Amino acid sequence: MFNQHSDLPFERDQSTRFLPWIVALMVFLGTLMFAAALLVSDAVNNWDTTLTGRMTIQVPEYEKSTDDTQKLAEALQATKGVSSVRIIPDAEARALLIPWLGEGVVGSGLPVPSLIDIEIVPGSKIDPVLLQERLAEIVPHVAVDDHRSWLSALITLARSAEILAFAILALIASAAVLAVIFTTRSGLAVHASVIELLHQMGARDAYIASQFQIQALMLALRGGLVGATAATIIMLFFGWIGRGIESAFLPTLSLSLMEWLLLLLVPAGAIVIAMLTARLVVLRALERMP
Amino acid sequence: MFNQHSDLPFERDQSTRFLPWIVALMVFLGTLMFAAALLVSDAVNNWDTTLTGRMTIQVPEYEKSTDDTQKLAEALQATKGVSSVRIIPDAEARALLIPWLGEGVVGSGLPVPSLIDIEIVPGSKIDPVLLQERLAEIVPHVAVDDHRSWLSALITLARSAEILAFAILALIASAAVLAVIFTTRSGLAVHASVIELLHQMGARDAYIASQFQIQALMLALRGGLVGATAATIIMLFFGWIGRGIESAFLPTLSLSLMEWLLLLLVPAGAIVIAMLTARLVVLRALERMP
Amino acid sequence: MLRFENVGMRYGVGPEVLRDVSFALAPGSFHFLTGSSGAGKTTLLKLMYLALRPTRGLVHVFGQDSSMTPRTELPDLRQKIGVVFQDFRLINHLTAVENVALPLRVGGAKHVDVDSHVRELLSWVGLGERLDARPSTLSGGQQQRVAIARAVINRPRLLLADEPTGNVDDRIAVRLMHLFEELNKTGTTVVIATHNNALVEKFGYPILNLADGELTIRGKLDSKGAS
Amino acid sequence: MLRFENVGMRYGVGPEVLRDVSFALAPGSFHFLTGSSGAGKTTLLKLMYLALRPTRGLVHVFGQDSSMTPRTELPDLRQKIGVVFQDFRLINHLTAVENVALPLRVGGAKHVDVDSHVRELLSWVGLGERLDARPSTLSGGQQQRVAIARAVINRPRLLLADEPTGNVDDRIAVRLMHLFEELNKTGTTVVIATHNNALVEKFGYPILNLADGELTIRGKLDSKGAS
Ligand SMILES: Nc1ncnc2c1ncn2[C@@H]1O[C@H](COP(=O)(O)OP(=O)(O)OP(=O)(O)O)[C@@H](O)[C@H]1O
Ligand SMILES: Nc1ncnc2c1ncn2[C@@H]1O[C@H](COP(=O)(O)OP(=O)(O)OP(=O)(O)O)[C@@H](O)[C@H]1O
Ligand SMILES: [Mg+2]
Ligand SMILES: [Mg+2]
Repeated sequence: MFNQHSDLPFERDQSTRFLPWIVALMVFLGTLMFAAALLVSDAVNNWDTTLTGRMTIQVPEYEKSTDDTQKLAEALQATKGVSSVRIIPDAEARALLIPWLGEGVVGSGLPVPSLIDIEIVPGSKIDPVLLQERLAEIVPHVAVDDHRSWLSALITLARSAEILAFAILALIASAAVLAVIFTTRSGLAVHASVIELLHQMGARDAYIASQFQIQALMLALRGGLVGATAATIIMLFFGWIGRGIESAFLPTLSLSLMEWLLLLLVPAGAIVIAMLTARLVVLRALERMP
Repeated sequence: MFNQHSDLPFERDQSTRFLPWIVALMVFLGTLMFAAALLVSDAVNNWDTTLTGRMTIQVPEYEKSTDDTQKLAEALQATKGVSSVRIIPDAEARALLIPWLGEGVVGSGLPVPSLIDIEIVPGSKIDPVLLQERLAEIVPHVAVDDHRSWLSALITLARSAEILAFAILALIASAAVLAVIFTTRSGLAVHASVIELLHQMGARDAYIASQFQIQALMLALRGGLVGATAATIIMLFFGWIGRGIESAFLPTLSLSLMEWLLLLLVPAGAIVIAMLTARLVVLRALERMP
Repeated sequence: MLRFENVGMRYGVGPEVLRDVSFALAPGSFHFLTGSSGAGKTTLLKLMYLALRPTRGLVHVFGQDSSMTPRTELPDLRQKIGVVFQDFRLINHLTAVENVALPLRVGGAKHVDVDSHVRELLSWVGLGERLDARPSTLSGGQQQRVAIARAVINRPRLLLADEPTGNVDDRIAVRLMHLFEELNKTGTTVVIATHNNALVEKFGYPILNLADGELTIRGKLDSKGAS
Repeated sequence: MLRFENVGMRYGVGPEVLRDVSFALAPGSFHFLTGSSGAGKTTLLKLMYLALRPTRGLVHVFGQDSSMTPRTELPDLRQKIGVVFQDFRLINHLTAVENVALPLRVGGAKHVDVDSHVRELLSWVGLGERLDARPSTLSGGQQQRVAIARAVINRPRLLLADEPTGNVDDRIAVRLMHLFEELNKTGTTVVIATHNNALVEKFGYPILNLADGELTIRGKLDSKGAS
């Protein structure tokens, strides 16, 4: 059968050397950005839901008594909007401090305050100041911490980083589109006379366009594979390095299977974009010929 | 005077539409990556030097006494390799805990351990275990914390992020170089006949090359400006958002003047690379002609 | 076969290159197209091979009004037209053989059938030694002969040749004319634009002459040559 | 002016296109270069205008051995050679006027001097109406005339024209020949490769003939024409 590729000798066109590399780079950067955005998004969502739905009531060590703690817990249980109340055992409270004070200090009997965690019914709001005033009737120096004060700035920052990552992702995508458009166009410029000739010989538009399209597909496929592989290696490497720290306060550094699949959208998208752009650019050029 | 540009009508070449955009994108991404790398590097260096050159000696609250603390400080002062000793006032120790326990708890009189910070002469090593054994003779439950245990993983992660940022930077740089090489070459392919003609007419290599070079310079300049401006806007925006969190445990999110100047290397480098590549590619093509 | 009715043609806002051109060519006829440089010969041929649409008037090719024919049917018409372009338009990346085979491939022919046929034709026009050369390594006249071979390889029903002998000597020119005549004998309508008066006189086919945008048809000049 | 000594030329590993070509052209002489298609006319001209180096033998241009001349001095030699390429080689993005002005600009001329001179020459070759047209919108013969105007605009000391009348009719061909003669009278050495026997006979200048890679010089044929 007639080999479609032989009419248009792309392989001698400079642009074909470049397209795989630009696609590879775009896919590489795009995948990493997307992964970063997903990780940050995961973390922020996590903080957001665990922290906005939660408050901690603290009784300073010098006022601490099992009775008072019990009373506080009952009062909280009766509060509208509170879904669950949990008194945190001292051991657990201590464990929270280990990273900050060192095991030596904490382990050797550092007194810790009484802590009560409450979970709030999703959607309902509890004003921490009002709550604290009410609880102070039971224990004068009780403190209500909604964790928001110092985390909200962090969340804002992370949300911005997430937006930035997605914006850069969009930029990279448009650069990839641009690169493909350009490469195809410059291929067209070099081959304009060939295209015109084939058109004159009675070749149908689809026949000519498909040659460019298949070519773009092959080039983008090569580039996409390289880029995606490189990105995967980097991500696995990073996951491996970050493993040791996962348990601390940093967001977990691993992606779900669903997210790995989502990441595949980046190379797939690049390849589809390359193919469609090539087709459209050629068809549009052909449509201008009578 | 004769206008050099009019011989080679670049403005009708597809590749000239693309080069500014690819340079802009590369400069944008490159600058952000470089900035991120600098920030992470700053933070890691900060942790690294402040933490590796520092240890904290802690005396649990129930063993705390001004005398003992004083004795410990003296013993530390006498230890080889310790450059300075500072007893941390209780107020300061409390302040350290605020982000973790909430202002309410800490402010209302949470007892804190005695803390003594020591700085270590750069280059010398002190084994925290041996030190602790020695100090335990003065205060039985003293604890020596070299801060390393839980931070080292974080530092490794940050260092890797730094390396990744620089690697991506290098990738972007090579992509920019590739883009310029490609664009110039495809310009050459389109204009090969023109170049050959000018050569035949007796135009000197430098004359022909300078036309491409100036063209590449102008295009890259345009792209570099756009990219650098976009990156600056994003960075300022981010700095502004991150302002609220700067004081917490996250690295400072601001660059020094020196670092801002360093960032200028990205667009400047892109422009110089564009110019030189254009010149070299054209000259090499010309050298093949007799 | 070919019919022009009051055809006018101008490029953009320029002057009319062709004015009120009307004529009809019978199937199987053979015509020369003459006129001084810039008279509009190439323009007239472009209208015939459907690369241009007339600004006014009607162009009928194979009995179909070219401006009324839907775009999807034009490829079929074009496949039946062989064109020798004034500037050859060979594909530089393909060999001579591949260039000549192109119309067959566009028409959907299989590889095996094509090759020997193409080589034979190229040998016939004197390029047997340079079958696999790229056009850029061929001499001017050799390129022109490749272009001619490509135009006739699929035995088109209409052959339009624009100055097909401008770069070859008289001996080869006559040989190429014989090729066209051969094709003409099998029913192909042939129109050859040329400045070569010697050739026009020698072969003595009827002449379409362009001057000041108007077309006049003259019968055979005193024919000295074959046909 | 121009001297070849035992020049041999082959492309790559192909056969020798030129074999043992030796001749010398006096300054101010006028020669035709003939030979059938593929005989090596363009190759010989390329050696003359320094676009090729001979595979063996010596090529002297303006008294300098071309293969011994340092690369930095070649541009100066080239600026003194006007070439009409067989395929025109006009720059498509420039207008006719800009194309013709190119050699002057490469030579460092100022803008104002250039323009009126260029327009005058183009009008003389019959392109007064299409001065600012791009080559792609010119007819074949018009392009050829732009190429000729470009080759002569800076009054080169050596003019090499490859088939300069292949796309124009006889009337214009004669006019162009007069242009070359005009230049020749001011001392320019002229070599014109052509297939147009009528022209060669009409003008009757001595002939360099290529056949089978060998060059023979014949004196004037029976000159019927001017000079
Ligand atoms: N694309 C175009 N745009 C504008 N004008 C054009 C275009 N093509 C041709 N012309 C003009 O139309 C006129 C006729 O051109 P055409 O090419 O048909 O002449 P021709 O008879 O083929 O001449 P030649 O023998 O020199 O090839 C010329 O004056 C030419 O400059
Ligand atoms: N770049 C090249 N590589 C290989 N062979 C070549 C090259 N250029 C020319 N030839 C071959 O050298 C021979 C002479 O070519 P040349 O162009 O000099 O012929 P010519 O006399 O100008 O012919 P024409 O009248 O057809 O233009 C031809 O057989 C041609 O195929
Ligand atoms: Mg024409
Ligand atoms: Mg030739």
